[in-house]
Amino acid sequence: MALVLSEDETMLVDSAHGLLDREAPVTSFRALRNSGEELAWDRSLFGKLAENGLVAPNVAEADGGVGMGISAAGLVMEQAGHVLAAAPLLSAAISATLIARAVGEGQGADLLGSVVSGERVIAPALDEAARHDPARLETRAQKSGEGWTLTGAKTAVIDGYDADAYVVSAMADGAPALFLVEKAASGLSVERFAAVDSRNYTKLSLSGTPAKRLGEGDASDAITAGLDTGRALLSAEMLGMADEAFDRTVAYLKERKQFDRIIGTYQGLQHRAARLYSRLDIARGIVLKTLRAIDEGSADATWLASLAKATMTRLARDVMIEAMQMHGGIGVTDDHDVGLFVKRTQAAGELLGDDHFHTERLAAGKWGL
Amino acid sequence: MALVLSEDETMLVDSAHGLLDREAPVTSFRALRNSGEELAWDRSLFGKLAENGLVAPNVAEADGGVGMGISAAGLVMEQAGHVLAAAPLLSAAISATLIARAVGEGQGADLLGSVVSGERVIAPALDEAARHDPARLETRAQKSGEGWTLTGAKTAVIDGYDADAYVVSAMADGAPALFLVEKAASGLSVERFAAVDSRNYTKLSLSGTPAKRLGEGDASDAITAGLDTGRALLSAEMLGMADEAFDRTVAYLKERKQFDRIIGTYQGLQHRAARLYSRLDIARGIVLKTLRAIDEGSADATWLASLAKATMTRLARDVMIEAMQMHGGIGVTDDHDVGLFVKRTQAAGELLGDDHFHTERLAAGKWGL
Amino acid sequence: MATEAPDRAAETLDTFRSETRAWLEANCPVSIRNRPRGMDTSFWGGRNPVYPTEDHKIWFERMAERAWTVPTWPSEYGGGGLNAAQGRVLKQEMTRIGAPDPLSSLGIMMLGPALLKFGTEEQKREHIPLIAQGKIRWAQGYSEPGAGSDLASLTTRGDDKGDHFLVNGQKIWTTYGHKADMIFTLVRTEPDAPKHQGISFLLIDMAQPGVNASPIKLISGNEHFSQTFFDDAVAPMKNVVGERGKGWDVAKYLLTFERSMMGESIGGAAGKTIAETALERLGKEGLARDPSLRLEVAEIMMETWGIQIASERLFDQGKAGQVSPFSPNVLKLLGTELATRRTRAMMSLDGFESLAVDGHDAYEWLQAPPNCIAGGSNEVQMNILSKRALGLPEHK
Amino acid sequence: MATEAPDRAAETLDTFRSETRAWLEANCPVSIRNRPRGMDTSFWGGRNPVYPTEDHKIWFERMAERAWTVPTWPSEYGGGGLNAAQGRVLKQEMTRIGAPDPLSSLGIMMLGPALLKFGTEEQKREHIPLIAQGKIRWAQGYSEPGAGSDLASLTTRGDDKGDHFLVNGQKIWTTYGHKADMIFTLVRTEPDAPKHQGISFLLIDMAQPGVNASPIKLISGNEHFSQTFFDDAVAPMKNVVGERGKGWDVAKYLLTFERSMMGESIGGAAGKTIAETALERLGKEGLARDPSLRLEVAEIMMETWGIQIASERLFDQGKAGQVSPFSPNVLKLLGTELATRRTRAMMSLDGFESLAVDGHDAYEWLQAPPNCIAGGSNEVQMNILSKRALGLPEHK
Repeated sequence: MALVLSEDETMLVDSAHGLLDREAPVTSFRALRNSGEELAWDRSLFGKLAENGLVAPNVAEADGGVGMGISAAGLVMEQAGHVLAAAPLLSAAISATLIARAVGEGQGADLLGSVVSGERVIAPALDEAARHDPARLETRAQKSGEGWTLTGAKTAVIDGYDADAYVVSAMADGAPALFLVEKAASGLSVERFAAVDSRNYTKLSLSGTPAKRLGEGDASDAITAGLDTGRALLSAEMLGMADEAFDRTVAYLKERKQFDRIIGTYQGLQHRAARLYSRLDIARGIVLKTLRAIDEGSADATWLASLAKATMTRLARDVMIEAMQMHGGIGVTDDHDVGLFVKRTQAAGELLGDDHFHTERLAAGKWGL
Repeated sequence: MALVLSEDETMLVDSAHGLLDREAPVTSFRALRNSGEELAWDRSLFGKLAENGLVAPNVAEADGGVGMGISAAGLVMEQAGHVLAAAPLLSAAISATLIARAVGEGQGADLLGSVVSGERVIAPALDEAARHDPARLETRAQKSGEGWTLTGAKTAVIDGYDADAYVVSAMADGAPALFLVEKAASGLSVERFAAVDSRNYTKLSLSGTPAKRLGEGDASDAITAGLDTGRALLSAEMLGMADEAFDRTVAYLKERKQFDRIIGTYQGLQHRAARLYSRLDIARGIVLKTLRAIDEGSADATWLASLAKATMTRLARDVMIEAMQMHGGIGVTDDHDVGLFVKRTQAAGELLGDDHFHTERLAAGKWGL
Repeated sequence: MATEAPDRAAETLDTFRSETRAWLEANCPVSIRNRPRGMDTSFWGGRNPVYPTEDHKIWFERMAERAWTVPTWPSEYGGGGLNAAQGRVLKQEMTRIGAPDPLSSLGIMMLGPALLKFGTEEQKREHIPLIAQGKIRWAQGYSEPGAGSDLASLTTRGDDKGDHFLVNGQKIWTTYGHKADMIFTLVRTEPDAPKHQGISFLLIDMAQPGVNASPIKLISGNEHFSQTFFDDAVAPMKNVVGERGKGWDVAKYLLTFERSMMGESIGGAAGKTIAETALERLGKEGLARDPSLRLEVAEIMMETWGIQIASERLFDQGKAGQVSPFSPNVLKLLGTELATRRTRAMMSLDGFESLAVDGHDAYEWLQAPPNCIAGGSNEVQMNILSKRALGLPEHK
Repeated sequence: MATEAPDRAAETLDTFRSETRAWLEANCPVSIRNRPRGMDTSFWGGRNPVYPTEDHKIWFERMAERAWTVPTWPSEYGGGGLNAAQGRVLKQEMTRIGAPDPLSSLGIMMLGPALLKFGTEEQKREHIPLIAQGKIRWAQGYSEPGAGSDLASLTTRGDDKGDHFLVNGQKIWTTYGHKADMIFTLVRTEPDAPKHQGISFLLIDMAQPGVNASPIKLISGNEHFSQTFFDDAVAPMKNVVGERGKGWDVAKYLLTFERSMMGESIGGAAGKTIAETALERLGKEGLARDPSLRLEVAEIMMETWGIQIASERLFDQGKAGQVSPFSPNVLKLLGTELATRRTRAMMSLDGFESLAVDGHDAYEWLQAPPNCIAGGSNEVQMNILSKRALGLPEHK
């Protein structure tokens, strides 16, 4: 598919933008944060997003979804990034990919339908190391009568607090496999993790926890697909946040005066802004190309996910540093929105591998360096 | 010793500066280059430098030198960098360290006296790989009657064309050793290498070439000392070149007009210049600290040599890029001096390990990363 | 989601691809494939053509016969008449076998597009076929000594003599000035107009006593540029492209072209990638011992991929009529800087050997910085982006 | 080259070192050694002193008794009377055992040096002993809302009432404003003077109804800064430091101090190095699997070493009377940027765990960017360097 938006996609973006602007301005995220609400997302907002087909739009029609692909999910995430929308969109899209790939397209309608409708929040539990390291998989699955039990520990579980269920990776018969673990399962303990971005994270510990296996055989490809979905969507979210913070900064440069001059007239700042504009322009292409490649099942899709994640992690963090610097003192106060973008960007950069991780993944994996 | 110049050193710098300014302005290097002279250095200039005690001032008094240490040699190289002086100063200082360390201080007066007086050019032949790799030493020494013979190949030999002799590293009895090979030795072939910086380099090939062993036992420390001397002096030379190119660029910024303005009034350029000024200020401290540490025999000396070489390689190259960019079209023409600095900087950065090499040497060697 | 029509188009395109592949395979002499690009390996056309080798001549003549020197230009003016998709396929297939461009020419890269957009019917009929067939070698003359990137302050003037202009002045950085037959240039024809106006885009024959060009040697040793002196040179009135006094519009259009091209071609590095070169020269083991250089290679690969995607996106945006007017500036800025970084890393891969005065590494490395200055310096690009793309104000 | 005198000095210094080492070993409570620096682990003095722990109180009192809170200040004003070399030895020995500063204080870091240079004899005798003994906690008040780095445009005014000034206005970014007893501040006292003049450096007691301070919360959650309101606040005439209307000179002198300090302390990172931390957290094997992060650590180590050397050089230059006036600007610019880079890399080392809202990593990381703005933004530093160090002209 071409690296421009289709008409359907443009409509989707407009619809997401309109809804989020109305229902989830940054002030609402700030209020939620200040409230100390442990769930850290807004049930009413999530319901409206689901109603409008904006939750996991990558779920195929055969599975009860709108079938607009990861491209659509990415465009929604980008819009969510603009307003820091607090809703479990990322976990929904990743879990959807994991489930669909594990059980086969068209076979997961029950589960996936409940995700798309916003009925159930299913959180992906894949990571086990503080620094993202998908090769590390020490959670073990044991056959137990008809079903399975899991024992191990997971970290960095996105939207895991008060989730209805988890998609958990574990070693089964010597190969990676995926399992569904219900919230109420015995031997499951869920620890809330309070993060700088005021989102919902947990660590899980599983001890002989009953689980339902998703699909059969080696689930490595499904796991990679899930990770790539997450990486692409986090990149899209960071693009949205970087665009927003950059636009606000440019607006501030046009109004703020120092030394009797509008600071936007200083060429030192102008050129730095021009460089960020340029990098954002290139990054926009990379993110869209990644979404397209995943939808097309291109062999490069997994590498593009790394290119996008590495590029956006570095760029979005650089944009935030400049946003703080160009806003001057006000930009580093808690009352100003820039800090909220700074913190979420740091977390999004860290999840599922940062710039360092993905640079090495490309160097060794794609280029054989 | 303190990180400021002593009175003696200030006098030395003034003397070197005066002599070089008078006898070796950049125009004389340009003329030499244009002449196509294969020796690529100026015998008369070298004689005057020797007369003034500026050739290998690191040679101890006991060995017939002025005994002012590597600090003095570095300060002379820095001045030489300012004018791109074409004289075999670097090879003299490196060879002097190799010889003195191999035979022991006070034991090498014959040889070292002839280096200091400018009577003999003795070129160090240590490298064997295109990319600097001191661990690679495949040249073999064999006992042959009273003496030794060498077989192997050397590259990147500084000032090796028409040199009177070479200090050559080779494996002897399973350990690195140093040897003196005379120009006229049988089985020695010397191939001139025409480089972008229009200096004197060769490759050597040795085939049963008679050689005199310098000192006894494992010469690894002497070789490292020789390399560190070279690295410190190349850093000092690059500092001189970077300072010179930067000062010329700042002067140009003050005179050149574009769009009806002196281009030095553009804050975009001002801030870039301020950054280079700052990095140069830090680098000046690093280079001096390195020279001091070598003279004091500090355990950190060898690591500081890497810090200096890595820092100056990257900085000097960045300065040259900016010098070209800020000079605009004129700066990339062959008629303008900037190009001469650009080319010598590239070569000096490459010799004895570039920024990449030395960053890794520090990471693994000093910090155990 | 696919509909019938695109399917058929795709089928036709597949046919075109297989036919083209076969034709190229049969007609592009093996001796000229996969050779490093450079002045000495290109054919530049002109009144006194010089072919690097006999096989270059054969290749040029076969391609020129199909007008595949300018494959997507309209056939009514002697172009190849291919559509954009076909043009892309042809280019891909040429890249696949390492076939060189049959004709390198500023006429193709710059003047042709300007004439197709701004030229009169007469101008198109006169000049475009000659460009396509490589009969005239064109030079570009914009800059003047002292003016640098500040094109609006140029002083070369053309006095109106009724049926012709009498041109006097001096140009610098004239691309290929001393090797060209004709020059397209900016000349001040309306002396009373404000500074940014009053400039015309004028075509001047260089084979006349009033025009003299001498080469400028760059640090790389190359002499692609020259100084060109006009001393009562004559150019017929009909040789103004676009409106009189509005040469600026034509030049800006061309600069846009030039910038995208510089960014894409330089940043997007055709041929062997630096990762392949690194593995070839140092091997995986050598790179493992040099993690900093290895990482530099990886980062350059990443940035290069980004520029390539940008170029693909630009193409798609073009088809959809959604091109950002600032893409050329972005590509010029980041592409030329990336080339500087890449050529420097290529030097590192070769170590001491890279310093060889006549080596390919050193030549490419010394060619990169001039591209950050030419075509509107990168500072000019950043000014355009900050003022026009971002709307940041000017200090009064 | 060594002469007799330095030898004897060196010997004395060695004695001083061994005595100091023994005394510190005996007197610095073990419980407070090697703890991360931060607001809650420092004693700040003041009229209502709060000691983090009982051991901090013991430590402070023992050090204060020797006046080693201010070891190199003149003993006639209650300082420790050590020479520079001894002061350095004391600092090194404290660092060796991880002893904290006994007293953290803007009085020590900033006001004291200003009084010693610009103060009257009476001012020195009045204020310096109180600073040394931690009796008064000082705040710094320069910036005003809307003025940012542009200090010359400040509007807080002090009206001359004969024996005192009546102060009205508002300050922002007042360091520790809401916790301090007194404030040193810049106030416009000569309303008719030009903008850069007419400002006095004034000491104001905060324990009066006319002064009110409220904290500002930063993104890191810290509240080191406040807004301070002056509403008919009173300051006696004798509280002007330096000449009336020339407060700018005093402030500039202090900014220089502050900048070196920010650059050195932040850039030169005391305590455990990032390389040590990286090895501790990821191990050599973990780092080998993450070459890009490993290299980032190495490069930060290199830059940190450079800043440390610069700081050592500044000390030597100081002794030789050869200090560059621009070193503080260089150290501020590069040191604070390096801290931003380092704290970001520290986050990466800890991965997901670094995101903990109350973690040390996140706190340090969010504290770094404000330092690139405070003390004269880094843009101001670059302006100073380009205009004053390089003499680049201003656009008229």
